[in-house]
Amino acid sequence: MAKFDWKETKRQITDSQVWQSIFRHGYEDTPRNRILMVSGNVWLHLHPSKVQKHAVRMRFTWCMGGITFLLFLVTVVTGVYLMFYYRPTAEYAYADMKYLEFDMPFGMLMRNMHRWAAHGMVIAVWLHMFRVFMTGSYKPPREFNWVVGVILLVLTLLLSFTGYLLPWDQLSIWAVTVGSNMARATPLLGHGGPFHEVLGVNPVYDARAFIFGGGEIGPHTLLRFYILHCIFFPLIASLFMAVHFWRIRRDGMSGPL
Amino acid sequence: MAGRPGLDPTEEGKSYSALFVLMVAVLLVTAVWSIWDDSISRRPWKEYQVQWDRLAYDKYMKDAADEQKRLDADPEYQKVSKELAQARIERDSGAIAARLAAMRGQLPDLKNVANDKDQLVRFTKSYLTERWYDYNHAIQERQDPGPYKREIDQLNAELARESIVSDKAKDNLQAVKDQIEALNSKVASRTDQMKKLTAKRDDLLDKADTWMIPVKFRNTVLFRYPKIPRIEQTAIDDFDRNAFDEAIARVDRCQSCHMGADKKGFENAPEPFRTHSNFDQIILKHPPDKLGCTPCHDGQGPAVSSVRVAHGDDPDWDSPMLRGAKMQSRCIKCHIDVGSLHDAGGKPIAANWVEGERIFEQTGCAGCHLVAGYEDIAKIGPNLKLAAAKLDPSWTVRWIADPKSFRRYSRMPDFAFSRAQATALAAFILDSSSKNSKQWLAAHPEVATLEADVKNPAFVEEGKGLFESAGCKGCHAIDPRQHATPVGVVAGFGPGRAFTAKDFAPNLGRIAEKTSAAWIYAWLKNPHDFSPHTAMPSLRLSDHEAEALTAFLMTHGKKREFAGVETALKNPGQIEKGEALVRKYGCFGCHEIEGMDKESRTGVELTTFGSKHLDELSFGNRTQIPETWDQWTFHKLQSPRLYATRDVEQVMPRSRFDSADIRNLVVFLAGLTQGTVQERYRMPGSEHQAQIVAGRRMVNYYNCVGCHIIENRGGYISRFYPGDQINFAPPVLNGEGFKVQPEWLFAFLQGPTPIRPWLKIRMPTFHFTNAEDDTIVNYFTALSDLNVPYMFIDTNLIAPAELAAGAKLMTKDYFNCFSCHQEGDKKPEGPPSGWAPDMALTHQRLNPDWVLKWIANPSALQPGTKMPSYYPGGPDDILGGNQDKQIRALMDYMFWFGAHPGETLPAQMATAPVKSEK
Amino acid sequence: MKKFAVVLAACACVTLGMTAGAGLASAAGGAISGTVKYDGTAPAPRKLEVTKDKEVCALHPHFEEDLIVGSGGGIANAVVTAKGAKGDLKPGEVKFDQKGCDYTPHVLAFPAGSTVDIVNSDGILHNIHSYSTKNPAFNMAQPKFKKVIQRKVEQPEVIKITCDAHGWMHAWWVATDTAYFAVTDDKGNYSIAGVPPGNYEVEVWQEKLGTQDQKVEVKDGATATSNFSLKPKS
Amino acid sequence: MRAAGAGAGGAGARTPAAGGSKRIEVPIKKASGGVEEKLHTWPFLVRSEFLMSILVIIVLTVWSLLLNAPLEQPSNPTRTPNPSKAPWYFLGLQEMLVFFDPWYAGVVLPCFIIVGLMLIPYLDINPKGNGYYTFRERSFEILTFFIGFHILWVSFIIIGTFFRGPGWNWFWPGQVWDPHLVEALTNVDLPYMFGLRDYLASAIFGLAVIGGYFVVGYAGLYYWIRSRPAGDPWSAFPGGGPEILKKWGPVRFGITGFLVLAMAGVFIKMALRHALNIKYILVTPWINI
Repeated sequence: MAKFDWKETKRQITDSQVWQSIFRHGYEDTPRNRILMVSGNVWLHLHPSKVQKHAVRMRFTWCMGGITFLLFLVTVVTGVYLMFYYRPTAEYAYADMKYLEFDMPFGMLMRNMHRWAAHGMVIAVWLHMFRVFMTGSYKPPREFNWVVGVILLVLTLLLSFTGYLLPWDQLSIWAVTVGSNMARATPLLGHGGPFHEVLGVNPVYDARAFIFGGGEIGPHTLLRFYILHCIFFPLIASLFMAVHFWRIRRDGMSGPL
Repeated sequence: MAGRPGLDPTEEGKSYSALFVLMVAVLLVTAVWSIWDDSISRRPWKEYQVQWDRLAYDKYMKDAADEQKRLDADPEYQKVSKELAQARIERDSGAIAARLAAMRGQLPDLKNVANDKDQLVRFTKSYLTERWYDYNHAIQERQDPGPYKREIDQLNAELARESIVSDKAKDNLQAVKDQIEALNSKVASRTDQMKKLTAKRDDLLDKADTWMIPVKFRNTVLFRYPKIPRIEQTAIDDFDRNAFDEAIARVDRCQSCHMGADKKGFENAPEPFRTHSNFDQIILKHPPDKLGCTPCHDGQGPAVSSVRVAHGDDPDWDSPMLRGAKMQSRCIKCHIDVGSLHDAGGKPIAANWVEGERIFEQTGCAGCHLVAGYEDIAKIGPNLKLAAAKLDPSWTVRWIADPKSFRRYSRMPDFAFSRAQATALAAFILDSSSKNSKQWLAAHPEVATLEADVKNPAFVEEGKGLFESAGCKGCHAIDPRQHATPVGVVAGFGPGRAFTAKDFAPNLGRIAEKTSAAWIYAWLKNPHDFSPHTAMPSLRLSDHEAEALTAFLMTHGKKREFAGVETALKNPGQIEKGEALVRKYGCFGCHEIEGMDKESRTGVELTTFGSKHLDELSFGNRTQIPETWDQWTFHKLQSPRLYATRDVEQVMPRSRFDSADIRNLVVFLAGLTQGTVQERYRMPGSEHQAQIVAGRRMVNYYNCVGCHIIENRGGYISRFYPGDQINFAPPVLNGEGFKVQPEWLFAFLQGPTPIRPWLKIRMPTFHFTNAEDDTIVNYFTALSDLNVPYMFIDTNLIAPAELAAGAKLMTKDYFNCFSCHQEGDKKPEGPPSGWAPDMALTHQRLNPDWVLKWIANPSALQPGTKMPSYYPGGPDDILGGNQDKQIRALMDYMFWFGAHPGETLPAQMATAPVKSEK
Repeated sequence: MKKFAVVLAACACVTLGMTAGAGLASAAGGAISGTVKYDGTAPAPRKLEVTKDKEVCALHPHFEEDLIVGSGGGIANAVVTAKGAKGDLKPGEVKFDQKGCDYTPHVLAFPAGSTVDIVNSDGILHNIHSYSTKNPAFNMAQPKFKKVIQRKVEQPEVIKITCDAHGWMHAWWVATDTAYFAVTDDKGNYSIAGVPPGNYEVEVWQEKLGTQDQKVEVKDGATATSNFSLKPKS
Repeated sequence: MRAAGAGAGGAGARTPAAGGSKRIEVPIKKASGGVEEKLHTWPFLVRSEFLMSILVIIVLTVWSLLLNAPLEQPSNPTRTPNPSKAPWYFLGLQEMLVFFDPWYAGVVLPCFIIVGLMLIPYLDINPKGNGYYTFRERSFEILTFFIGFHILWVSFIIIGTFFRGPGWNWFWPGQVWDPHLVEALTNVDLPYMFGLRDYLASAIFGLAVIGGYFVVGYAGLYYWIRSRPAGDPWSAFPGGGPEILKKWGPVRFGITGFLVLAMAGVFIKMALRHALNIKYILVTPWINI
């Protein structure tokens, strides 16, 4: 019996056609390869191939922008999972939540992760904004990226707000009712706001009705919020995120030059 | 690496490997934890199912073993198994075995040959089909089909040839098979017999196998594993409606743990595996695979994550599982007639609810509280539009201030009025009724002799006798410590229990204090004249009897006046104050009061009280009361103004319910919930059920149960007829609808005629309207579940032979019926306690079907009756000793002589065919 | 191992005990006898009025039979049972007659499972109305043409029997749960023979005076005495 | 990990540069050996990100395993829970409803916040503090942001979440949320306090007060900035107040002033409410402030 040669076996494996077809070439740790690694990878190339030293420091960045993005990705993945089992109609929505919790494999975990990640994302966005302010990173030439960031903040809140309604429980509809009731008081456009007589708005035709899709919160609101939550706002947010990341890539991390 | 140009040596030198490994390890642990959490922590029902599998397996295996023991002792089983063994031995030995082996050896070859030949045939047929297609196609394409036709002919010829060969091969095969079967036939038939005998055991073993699945190797069970757990659920489509009025399904998964609930035989298993109680009535009639569990039990149907959550004991779930008697409150959701629901043993299923409903109806709750379905309940208090004609002014004040001190068990609740408030109220009531009262008094001039007669001891004595015997005591007590008909539970005396059940009708112990002799007389003569809606019937008293009764009643109580009351009651300020108080406290809920006919109820609507949330119930300053719906309601009923605070005034009066009453009321109130069950899930409400509910309400309103036992309830008067006297008590009316003819009952209720003339107690006249009368008649026929209750016998069609036989059977030599039964005017021998009704009344009063059953076995219809059952078999010398024919003859004769009073049996009647029509 | 020995020993004891018990039961046994006396002055028997069917019923005067005290103060028609005495019940057939509108015997005792032959010697219609709770209650007409009705009483119970046609007629059936019982004679004497040895509670039942218990030890071949003295119920 | 952050700390190392150069040079400790300041993204940044991602996922998963997302009773528009709260991140705005009418608290104020946030880079012309932590060089900006973000937004969310119970009444932690709690209502409008009873006079008075507040506020801000001395070590502008104002320009000054005064107005309104029970300052038939 021949002696088992580990190295020889390994070589045979890595030399095999199957292995080579997948990995093509070995990884050689050279500066060139490091740069190639970033620029050649669809995900990593959001980064510049080189960054300032301080940009790597957690103490400087708090990592909050990245965490926000990560949590966004988590909500997308768990959200898609939840979409498989959730029907945005008043008949089914609440029952589907119950089935999600009690029945679906990992349903409860996915729902929990979705919800807590969403909350975490709001907090992470705020901390990110706070950090950016503290390091003055909105200053030229990054003014516009700050504006994009504020838009992303608003989109994050809207994403969370529209998602709040979907469980269709008491917490949902009353939180959304209270939140949306503000729109009723919009000057000119809300039927409860000052000067609403000027445009003649009424409860079924005003700013709040635009949000609700009707005079009162109801099944129509649920569908509207579902589409906003699952399609519209994620798309818009992704677009702005792309801009946001691209600006960072172009402008580099802020820092003393 | 450090030396490489363009690289930062400090950064290059750092390694995160350890941290990375640690993180990945933690991530891995988290992932494993997630899987554990999802498949085990959140799914405790799996463990229950595994437990169940073992339990069910053990039980079925034990049952199978028992069955096997029974079989071993069964001689037939022994015989068949012996024969089977014998047959096997015969088959498997000697020449037969050799023949069998030989033939079995031939079989494969024969099969192969048959298959090959058959395949040829099938292929040829397939070609044929193809050619036919080509042929048709050619015609449709206007080409020449000729060549195809030729091929078809050729193939047909081939097919014919091959078929002959193939059939022969098949025949050969079948012949051998038949021979094998013939040799095997004895074993086969015994095996079949065996299977029939062991069917039950095999079924039990199969059942055992479904729960612990065997892994077998050559018929030996190597090991068993429990059935893979799976959620057992029932989806009840469109059962509920959500807040947006959309039909939504309800999903119940209770049986994922309660595996034995719908299976018999687990009565003694531990929960959650026990068989449902009352299996036949509840599970068989409400199959859980169609109706689920939560429609009756509440709880959180879809939840299976923990026992607590599944049972709905969760702040975020509104309907926790109902426990104890409260479960009865769900019956009304689907059943119209909850009162008739009984378990297999005849015990009412919703006794607490039924009693709660009755208390609700009879203590006047509906006077102040609107509840859908109970809007039309008559006011329970006396009519006050003529109050001034009836009431003593001083008494009125005292009464309003404290009713219970005058009548311990009055239905009038305690409003805790001050003396000043009572005076004001009395002032208003007497003033508002004064005009009507004057008119009424003018129409009822006082009887001249009344005053003198009332004081006559002879009259008093006679009145006493009347009071005792005429039936007054069915509704009224006169001993201040006694009930006649109680409303609610009679809890007896004792510390803190002095005021419990209420009297249906006033206790007359102090009647003279309240009113005048003239009024009593007028009232006794005709109660409806004074109060058209009263439940008090007319006893058809003669003037003399009425005077005597008045005299007797006037010995109970003494007028007590106090000074200045007259002037206080005339004070316009007081009257005005009184009116305001009447409106505030809603006196018109129970009494008719002049000028207040259109007032709406003062209490809170209770139609959906059962679904009230805790935050809708104010506990006021009562911190010691646990914050639950049950506790709030219980204490509210016990002391209604308990939750009042400075800002929240409460006006609900106190009814002094016994705690048992309150518990019943709580069950009833718990049933007043939001949301209705969809029509298709409800018990189809038959006409009978509606009739029963309406009739029962009327029977309660007029207190028929004071004297009669109806639906096994009531007959309160019977305790005045101890022992042998029971025959003098009013009749039991269980099964009355089947017993009597509806036309007779209708007429009887309109104007009662005596059936047992020797009784002193009399059926009073209630002045029922035709509609009310119908309600009662329908109630009785519905209770007996009769669909066509009209019956008739043409006595002229009865065969004379039959009449003669009937007459003979009644004689002394046979059943000697008139030993007890009255015969026209002729009274039977012996004391009246042994007498029975006149048989001549039968033909217009009784249902012939009932009479037949009654003669055959009276105890079955009326347990404890003195009427003996027909002697089984009857005499041999009449109608060929046929019992049914004899009973029929008795019945026919009875109807005949009722319809032909005074006639003797015609000696020579034409022999007509025996015919009796219903 | 030790445990096993203990279990084995226990089994052996149980088995031995059982054999011993069986041995006792098969022996001839002892007897219980005694007298049931009335503690007080015997009331004069009340005369019953015959209201019906006088041609048959009024042939002799009827007296209330619920308490018959003999000359020596002994109570007739009291039932004495040795409670808990084990042994075959031996149910059989007993006769219960209606003669001259009286029941004979007035108290009929028999082991549960026995069949009562209800005889109508009068030739008029009687009815047998039983007020039983454990056994199915019955109320049967027994007309002239049916001389005998048979009725099996399965459960031990004291049953009141009346005739609704003749209100004064009543009697008692005592179905016992033991084979060892006796009914006192006119003088109040009774004797129960063949009782397996052992300690028993002897109970006497009288329709008007209720029950009384006494402990007694029965030895093989000997006669144990158990005398009762019943007081009127206050 | 250990190397000192490039911009953090080291106040002594930094001196304001003279002259008006656009970017301020901050001395950075250069590594010896002429090694480039930049690092390769791969692996240095990516590995931190990767580790951080794992950490976040772990924390999130554990959190989700331990704490279930709430799911209350099925929705019922006819049964209003008490308290009804907006999602927690809007509770700052809901808290504002105590002090302002909905049109202001719920619509105008959020618009101010969003627009104000977007305008920050354009209003803040301080060239210093770009890319490093510093308080000294940006004290005014940081303080303003601190008040706006931490006090007005975050602490109000905490208040709204934990201290506001049924009826939006104040409850201390541990206190039972009693839905029947009653608080004395003694608020009056400012014009009413000054004895004004008719609408027109009240409106004029209210407008005057608000107008006066802005005039005084602008003036105060103006003179305060102007009074900044030249060469103030806290300022990036060596010319002092006049230079700041010149560089800032009237538009930036006007907008900044408005936003700052509006923010301060929230505090003033709260103080008036709590101290003097004042409900509205401006009372008109259409709008109240």
